[in-house]
Amino acid sequence: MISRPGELYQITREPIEVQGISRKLLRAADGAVCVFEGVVRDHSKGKRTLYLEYEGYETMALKKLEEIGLFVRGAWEIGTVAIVHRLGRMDIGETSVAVIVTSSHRRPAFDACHYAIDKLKKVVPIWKKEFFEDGEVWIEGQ
Amino acid sequence: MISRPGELYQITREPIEVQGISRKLLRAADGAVCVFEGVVRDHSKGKRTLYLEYEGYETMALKKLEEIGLFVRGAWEIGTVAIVHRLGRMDIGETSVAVIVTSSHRRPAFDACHYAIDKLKKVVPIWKKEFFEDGEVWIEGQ
Amino acid sequence: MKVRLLFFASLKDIVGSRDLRLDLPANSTVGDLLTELEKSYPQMKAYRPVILTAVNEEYVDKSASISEGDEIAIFPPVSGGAR
Amino acid sequence: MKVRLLFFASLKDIVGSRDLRLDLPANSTVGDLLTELEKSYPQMKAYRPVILTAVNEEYVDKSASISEGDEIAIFPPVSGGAR
Repeated sequence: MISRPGELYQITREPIEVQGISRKLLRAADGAVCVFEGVVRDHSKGKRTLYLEYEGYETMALKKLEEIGLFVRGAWEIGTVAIVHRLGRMDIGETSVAVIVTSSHRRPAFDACHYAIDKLKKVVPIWKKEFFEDGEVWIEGQ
Repeated sequence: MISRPGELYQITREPIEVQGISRKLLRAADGAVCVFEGVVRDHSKGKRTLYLEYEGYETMALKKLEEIGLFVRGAWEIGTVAIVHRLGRMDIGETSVAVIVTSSHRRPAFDACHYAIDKLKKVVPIWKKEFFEDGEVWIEGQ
Repeated sequence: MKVRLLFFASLKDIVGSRDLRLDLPANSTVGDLLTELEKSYPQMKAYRPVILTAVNEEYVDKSASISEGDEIAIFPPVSGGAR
Repeated sequence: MKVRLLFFASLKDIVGSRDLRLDLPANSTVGDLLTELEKSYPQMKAYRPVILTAVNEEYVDKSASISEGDEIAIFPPVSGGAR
């Protein structure tokens, strides 16, 4: 975990407490909070998913979360940012990833949050294995 | 309050429980949740805000929230939407408005959420009064 | 014809009331109503260029005609939501 | 020169291990390493066009040179985050 005033980056095996994180980050000058949560859904490519497992190259993943956070802090006028990815087994409806951005005004919060999750999906070394009734498969990006 | 499967529109005088709403809305097919919260901040145009009061034309405001929700459901491929605005006195850091969108994929969740808060700010008949140390003033849009 | 008027935010402060009943000449428009109100509340004139009006909870422009029993809301630009 | 190899996801399954120690000729590149590995694990060849490589936790391309003691991670395109 990397935690500084206004920043939190974490790879965790525990459930992600989004509301708790956003309240801890929020500064009195912030008027906007944009949150993105990635949630385990019940199907993938037409097949019924039972549950997922995420594994990661943990030390590098944490570095990449920090890089993304530092980039969005430089690129947009935001107040604070948190990026947390959970690893291990997760059931349908559980949150695997959360990006939380607070700022004075709403547009940069949306833009930074959206950029961060798009970038995370491309560069953070974490992989998802989907478990179906008849087997399991690594979901690998393109 | 207007509550149907996949939709919630509400004008309330109680604190907004964002996490509770998003978990109630979330469908098993949803993989993305985008949340926007508008929060009372401590300053406005260089002056220190002590607290705010929101008043609304409540029946029309609720209708407008529903209109916005129905529009975004038609315009983007989203799963569910909730739009909740709180009225009355709020302190710094409290949430005055929340927009929650769930969907299978992340882009439409961001786009619908962002559109909804922008539109809300233009058409929903709610007004904010800011209380400073030396007086109070209605904040009126442009 | 009898109508109900609702005022919000600074317009409510000017009128000193949130809720007024008024008797208007038949075929009045929203613009006619505003002109009439400005006679009683001259401070309203400054709001004319930005004022918003709704009849029965739908936005209308100043040329909209008013019917018996309508609820007419008069208010400044809205400021809900967030920055 | 001695290096440490890390494999993830399907690459880990192919190699049968997450963590290998290897002795490489001096001046090897990441591409040389992959070619060497493909001899032992022919299934890796199918991944060559999409495989990602990192040296000491930074992405590198196949022409990057390797130094004594490097930690080299080999993995398929990432799939964290959300849809």
